[in-house]
Amino acid sequence: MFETAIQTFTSPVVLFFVLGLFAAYVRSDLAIPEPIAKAMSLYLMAAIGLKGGVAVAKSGIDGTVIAALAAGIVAGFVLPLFAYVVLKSFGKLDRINSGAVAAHYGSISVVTFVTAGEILTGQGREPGGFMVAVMAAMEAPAILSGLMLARGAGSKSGTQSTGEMLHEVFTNSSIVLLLGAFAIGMLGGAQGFAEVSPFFEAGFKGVLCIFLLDMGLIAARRMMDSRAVTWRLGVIAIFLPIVNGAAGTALGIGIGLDAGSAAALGVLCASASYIAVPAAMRLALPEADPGIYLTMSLSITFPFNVLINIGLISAFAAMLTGAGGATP
Amino acid sequence: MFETAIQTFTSPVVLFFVLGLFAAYVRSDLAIPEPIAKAMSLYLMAAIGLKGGVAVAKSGIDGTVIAALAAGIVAGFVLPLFAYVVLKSFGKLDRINSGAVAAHYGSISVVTFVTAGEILTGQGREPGGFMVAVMAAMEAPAILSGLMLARGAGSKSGTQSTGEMLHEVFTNSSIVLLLGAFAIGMLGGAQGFAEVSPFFEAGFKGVLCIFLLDMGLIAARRMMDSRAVTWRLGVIAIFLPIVNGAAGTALGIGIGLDAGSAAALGVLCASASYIAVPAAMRLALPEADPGIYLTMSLSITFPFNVLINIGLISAFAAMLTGAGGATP
Amino acid sequence: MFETAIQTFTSPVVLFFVLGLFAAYVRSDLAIPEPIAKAMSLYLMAAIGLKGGVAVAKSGIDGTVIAALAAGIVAGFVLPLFAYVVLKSFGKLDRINSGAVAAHYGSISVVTFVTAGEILTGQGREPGGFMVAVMAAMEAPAILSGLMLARGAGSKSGTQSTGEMLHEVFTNSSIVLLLGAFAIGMLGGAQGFAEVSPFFEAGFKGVLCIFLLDMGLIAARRMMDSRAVTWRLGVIAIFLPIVNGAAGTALGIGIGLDAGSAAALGVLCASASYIAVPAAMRLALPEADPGIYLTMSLSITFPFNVLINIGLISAFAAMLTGAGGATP
Amino acid sequence: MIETVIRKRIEILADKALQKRVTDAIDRAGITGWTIVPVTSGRGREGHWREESVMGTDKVFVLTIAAEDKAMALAEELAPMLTDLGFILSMWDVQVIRGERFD
Amino acid sequence: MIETVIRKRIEILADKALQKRVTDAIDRAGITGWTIVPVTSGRGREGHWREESVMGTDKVFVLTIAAEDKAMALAEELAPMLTDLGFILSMWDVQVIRGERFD
Amino acid sequence: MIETVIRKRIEILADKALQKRVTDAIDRAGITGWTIVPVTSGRGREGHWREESVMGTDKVFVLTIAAEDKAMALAEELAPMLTDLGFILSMWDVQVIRGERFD
Ligand SMILES: Nc1ncnc2c1ncn2[C@@H]1O[C@H](COP(=O)(O)O)[C@@H](O)[C@H]1O
Ligand SMILES: Nc1ncnc2c1ncn2[C@@H]1O[C@H](COP(=O)(O)O)[C@@H](O)[C@H]1O
Ligand SMILES: Nc1ncnc2c1ncn2[C@@H]1O[C@H](COP(=O)(O)O)[C@@H](O)[C@H]1O
Ligand code: NA
Ligand code: NA
Ligand code: NA
Repeated sequence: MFETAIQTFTSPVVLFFVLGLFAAYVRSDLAIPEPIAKAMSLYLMAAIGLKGGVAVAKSGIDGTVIAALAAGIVAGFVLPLFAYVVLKSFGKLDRINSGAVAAHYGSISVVTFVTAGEILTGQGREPGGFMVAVMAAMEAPAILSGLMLARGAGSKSGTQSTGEMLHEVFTNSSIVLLLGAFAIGMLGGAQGFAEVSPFFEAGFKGVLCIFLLDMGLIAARRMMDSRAVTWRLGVIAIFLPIVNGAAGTALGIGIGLDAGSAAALGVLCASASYIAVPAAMRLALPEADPGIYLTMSLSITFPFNVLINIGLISAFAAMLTGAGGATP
Repeated sequence: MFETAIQTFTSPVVLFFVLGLFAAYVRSDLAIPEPIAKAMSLYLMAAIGLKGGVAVAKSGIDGTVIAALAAGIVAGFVLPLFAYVVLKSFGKLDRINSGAVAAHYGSISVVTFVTAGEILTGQGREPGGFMVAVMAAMEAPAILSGLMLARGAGSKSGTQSTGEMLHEVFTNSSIVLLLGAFAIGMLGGAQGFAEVSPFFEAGFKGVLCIFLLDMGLIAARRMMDSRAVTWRLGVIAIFLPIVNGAAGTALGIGIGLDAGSAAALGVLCASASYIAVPAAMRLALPEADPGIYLTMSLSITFPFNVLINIGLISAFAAMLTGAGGATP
Repeated sequence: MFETAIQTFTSPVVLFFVLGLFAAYVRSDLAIPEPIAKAMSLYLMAAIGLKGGVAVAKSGIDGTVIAALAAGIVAGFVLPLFAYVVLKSFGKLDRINSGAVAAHYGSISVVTFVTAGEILTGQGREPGGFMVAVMAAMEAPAILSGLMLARGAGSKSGTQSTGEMLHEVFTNSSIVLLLGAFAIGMLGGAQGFAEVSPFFEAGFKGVLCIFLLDMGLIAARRMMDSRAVTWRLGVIAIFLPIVNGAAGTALGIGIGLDAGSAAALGVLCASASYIAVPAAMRLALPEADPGIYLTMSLSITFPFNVLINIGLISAFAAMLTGAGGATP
Repeated sequence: MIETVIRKRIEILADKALQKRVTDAIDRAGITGWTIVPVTSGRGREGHWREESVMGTDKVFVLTIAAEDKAMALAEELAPMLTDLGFILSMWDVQVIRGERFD
Repeated sequence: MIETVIRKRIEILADKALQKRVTDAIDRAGITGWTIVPVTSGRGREGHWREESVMGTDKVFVLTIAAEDKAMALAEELAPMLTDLGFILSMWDVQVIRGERFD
Repeated sequence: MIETVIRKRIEILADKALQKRVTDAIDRAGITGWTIVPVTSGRGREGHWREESVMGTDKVFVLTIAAEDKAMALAEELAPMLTDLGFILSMWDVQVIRGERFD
C-alpha cells in the first residue's frame, strides 16, 4: 500500500499533474494553448481506442467481456441514483443541480481511466483491452439517469427534445472517436496497428504528462476562482469516488474479472466526467450551475482519484483477489 | 484487384478517413482544432520533402528523373485544357468557373500523393524519392494554364498583376516548405536525416491518420452544406481523376518509370488541389465560386481518389508492367 | 574551425532556421500557427528540464555544479552593467532603453542553449546536465540588474511594485516549467524517464527543427518590418555576444568545467533573451521600446549566435582546453 | 458621395455550446446572416472564466446586422434566454452600404 | 471631465486571403492604423462556412477608426469590392480620447 | 415591445501582457464585468505587428458595457495609460435589455 503510494508519486505522469497544481497555486502564467489541449485529448482517445480494439481483436469477445459491458451499463444507470440522494440530503442541493451533478458521477472520465491504466500496468495489473469498450458504454447512461432525476422540476427555455438529447449523447466527439478508433483497431488488428504504433504508442505517456500538467493547472485555477462549492459538496466529492470505486471493484471481481480489469471498472465508477457530461448538461439543463458540477468533478474528485484513489482501488482489487504480492 | 481493395480498406490511414466521413455524416461535433490541422499539413510536407531529398541524395539525378520532371510539368500545363473543355461543354459551367476548376484538376493534392505513397509502399511498389520533386513541379503550371483559360472574360476589381500572381505561386507556403525540406534532405543526406527521423518518420503514419480523419470531416461537411454542385459536375469530379490517372500512369510507364513511380505520376495527374490552388484562385479570380471548385476537388475527387482510384491506378500500373504479382 | 562551420551548416536544425529566414525574405506566406509555436517552446523546455534532472540524478551535485551555478548568477548580474555602458555611450540610447536592452543581454535564450547543446553534442562535447539548472538560474538576475540601471529615470504609469515584479520573474512560465521538469527528472530518475523518453527524447530534434523554422520566419520578418534599430545598435548586437561568449567560456574553463559545459556557459552569456525578459520589461518598463530590444535580441543576436557564434565559442573552448582534436 | 442606410447591429455573448440556439433564432427571424467572433475570457457576476474548450465552458460573440424591425423581433425572442442562460445582448445603429443585403 | 471627440469606426468582414486589399486601401486613405480580429464561422446568402484554414476559406474583421471624411473616402473606395467579393462593411460614430491619433 | 435602455460600450485595445491593468481599472470602477476578444495583427504609428505570443507582443480587445457615469470615470482613469502605453479606447451608446446588469 505504502509502496503503491510511492510508485504513484514517482510516476512522471502524476508528477506533471502535481507540477500543474503547483504552478497554478503560485499563480504562474504557465498555460497550455487551448487547441493543443484539445488535440491532446483527441490523441489520447484515438490511441486508447485503437489499443483496446487491437487487444479485443486478439483476445476475441467472450462471456467476461459481455458481463463487463453489462456491469458498466448498469452501474452507469444506478450510480446517479445513489449520488442524487446524497447530494439532495447531505449536500443540500436543489433537484436540478443534484440531477446534474449525479450525472457527472455516474459517467466516467477518460483521463482518469488512462492514468489508472498507466499506474495499474506499472504495478503488473494491466486491465484488459475490452475495458475501453466498457468505458465508452458507461459514458451515456448516467446522462439519461441524471436528466430523469432533474427533469421533474421542468426546465424552461433550455428544454431540449429527448431526441435531440440522445443524438447529442451518441454523436458527441469522444464517443465517436473512442468507438471509431476501437473499430479501426479491431479491423486493422495488430498488423495495422504496427504501422501507426510509433505515433500512438510511443508518444502516449509523454502526451499524457503534458495533458495532466494542463489538467493540474485548470483544476487548481478553477478551485481558486470558485465560490459555488460548499464544504458539504467538497466532502461528497471525496466520498462518492471512494464508495463508488470500492463498489465497482467488488462488482468487477464478482463477475469474474482479473484484478487489473476489476480495478479499472472501479476507477470508472469512481471517476466523474468533466468533458462530455458538462457539455450535455449545458444543453439539456442550462439552469444547473456549471460552477458546482465542474468544480466538484474537475477540481476535487479528479485530483483525488489521480493522486490517491487509484492507488487505493488497485490495492483493494489486489486484496480481493488475494494477489497483493503481484507488484513486481 | 479485389485484394488491393481489401488492403486499402484495412489500412488505418484510410479507415480514419472513413471515420471522419462517418462522424460528419451523423453530425457529430468531432473537430480537429484548426491550428492543429495546419500544423499537421506543414509536418507532412516537411517530412515528405526531407524523405524525397534524402532519397535523391542517395540515388542521384539521372535521365529518368529529368524525364519525370518534364512529364509532370507538361501534364500540369496540358491537363487543364482537357478539363476546361469537359467543364464548359458537358459541365455547362461559364468561362471563369471552368478555368478555375480546370486549374484545380491540373494541379496536385499533397495529401492524396502522401496517402498513395503509403498504399503503394504497402503493396511493394514504393515510388522513387524524386517523385516529391515532380509533385512540387506540378503545383504551379496548372494555375497559369487555368488563369489563361479564364482570363479572356476579364476580371474587374479582383485583377492581380501577373507579376504578383507569379510571386504568389512560387512563394506559397507549400512550395517553399516542400522544396526547402527537399533541399535540406539533399544537403544533410542520410546522416542528417537519421538525427531527425524519429520525429519525421516514426510519427508520419500516425499524423496522416489524424489528418485524414480531419479531411474526412471537412469533405463530408462541405458536401452536406453545399448546393452549388450539379450532378453534371459530380460526374466530372469522378470522370477526370479516372481519365487523368490512367493517362498519367501510361505516360509514366512510357518514359520508363518503375511501376510505383508511374502509379505515383498517375495519382498526381488524378488528384485535384484543394489548398494551394483555391488560395491562388481567391486572389486571382475572385469572381469564381469557391463553392464549386472546393466541393468538387475536396468532397468528391479527394474521397474518390483515396478510397478507390489509388487502388485502380496501382493495379493499372502493375498491369502495364506485367507485374501484377508484385503484391507480396 | 572550418570543419565546425561545415558541420553547423549541414545540421538539419540550422538548415531549417536558414529556410525560415529565406522564406520570410522572399515574402512567402509560410507561417507556423501561434499555438503550435507556443506548444513547441513548452515541449522543448519540459524535455530539456527532464533531461537535465535525470543527468543530475545520475551524476549528483558536486563542487563543480555549485561553482557553475554561482558563476552563472554572478554573470547574470554583471553582464548588464557592461552592456549598459556600451549601449549608452556607443549605442546612444537613453537610460531606460539602455537598461531594458541590457537586461536582455544579461539574461539567456533557451532556444540558443538548446541549439548549442545539439551542435556541441554533435562535436563530441556534450555539456553537463547541470547546465540546465545554470540556465534557469541565469534567467532572472539580469532582469533585476537591468531594472536598477533603468529605474533612476523613474517610470510613471507603468511602475510596478518590486514585489509584483519579483513574483512575476520567479513564476514566469519558463522558469516554472524548466525547474519543475528538472525536479521531476531528478525524482523520477532514469527509470521514470525511460517511460516518457520516446516522446521527450525521440521527438526533440525534429521539434527543434520546426521551432527554428518558425524562429527564422519571425526573426527575418521583424528585421524587415523594423525601423527602430540604428547601425550602432546593430553593431552592438554582434559585438556583445562575441565578447560575452568569450568571457563566459573563459570563466567556465577557469572554474574547472569540461570544454562542453564551459562552451555552454559561454553560449548562455552570449545569448540574449527574447521571451521572458521582453515580457517582464513590458510590465516593468512599459516606456521602453520593444521595437529596439526585440529586434536586437531576436533578429540580430539570435541568428548570429545560431549560425556563427556557437561554432566560434565551441572552437574557443576546445582551444582553451587544448582539445581542438576532440571533433570525431 | 456613396449612399449608406441605417441598420441595427446586434451582438450577443453566448456559450459556445448554446450558440446554435442563437443562430437558429436569427435564421427564424429571417435575417440574412450572422458571424461568430471568438472570445477568450471574461468576468461577470459569476466570477472569472477562461477559454477552457476541453471542459466546454467557452463563449463566443454572435454578430448580426438587420433592419430595425427584425432586430427588435430577434431581441424579443432572445430575451428569455438572456435571463435564463446568462447571455448578454447589445445593439446599436450602424451605416451600411448596399442595405438590401441586410433586410 | 475628460474630453472626447467623435470619429467613425469602420468594420469590414473580408476573406483572410484578400485582407491585404482592404488594409492597403486603408493605408492609401491616409488613416493612421487598423486592427484585425479573427472570425470563426458565419452564414450568409452563400450558406454556412467554418474556419478552414487548411483550405483557405476563413474570414477576418478589419477594424479602423478614422475622421469622418477619410472614413467616407474609404467606404467609397471599398464599395466595388463589397459587391464583387462579398465583403461586408458597417460603420458608426464613436467617442475617442486623443482624437489626433485617428485623423 | 421589449424595453431597452442605453448604456455605454467601451472598447480598449491593449497589450495582452498589460491586460490586467485595464481589467483591474474596470473592476475598481465598479462595473459589473468585461470580456476579452483576441486580436491577430495591426498597424499603427509604430509599424506593423503580428500575433507573436512566443515573444509576448500580442494584443487584445477588452470590452465592457457600463452606465454612462461609470464609463466616463473609467475613461478618465485609463487616459494616462492610453498615452504612455499606446492603448486605444473608443466608446459608443448601445441599447441593452435588462439594463440593471450593466450599472
Ligand atoms: N458589463 C459587462 N461588459 C462586458 N461583458 C460583460 C459584462 N458583464 C458580464 N460580461 C460578460 O458576460 C459573462 C457572463 O456574465 P455573468 O452572467 O454576469 O457572469 C462574463 O464572463 C463576461 O464575459
Ligand atoms: N446580416 C449579416 N450579419 C452579420 N454577418 C453577416 C450577415 N450576412 C452575411 N454575413 C457574414 O458574411 C459572410 C458572407 O455572406 P454572404 O456573402 O451573404 O454569403 C457570411 O458567411 C457571414 O459571416
Ligand atoms: N486608426 C486605427 N484604427 C484601428 N486600430 C488602430 C488604429 N491606429 C492604431 N491601431 C491599432 O493600435 C495598435 C498600436 O498603434 P500605435 O500605437 O499607433 O502603433 C496598432 O498596431 C493597431 O492594431
Ligand atoms: Na463514475
Ligand atoms: Na491533377
Ligand atoms: Na546572455
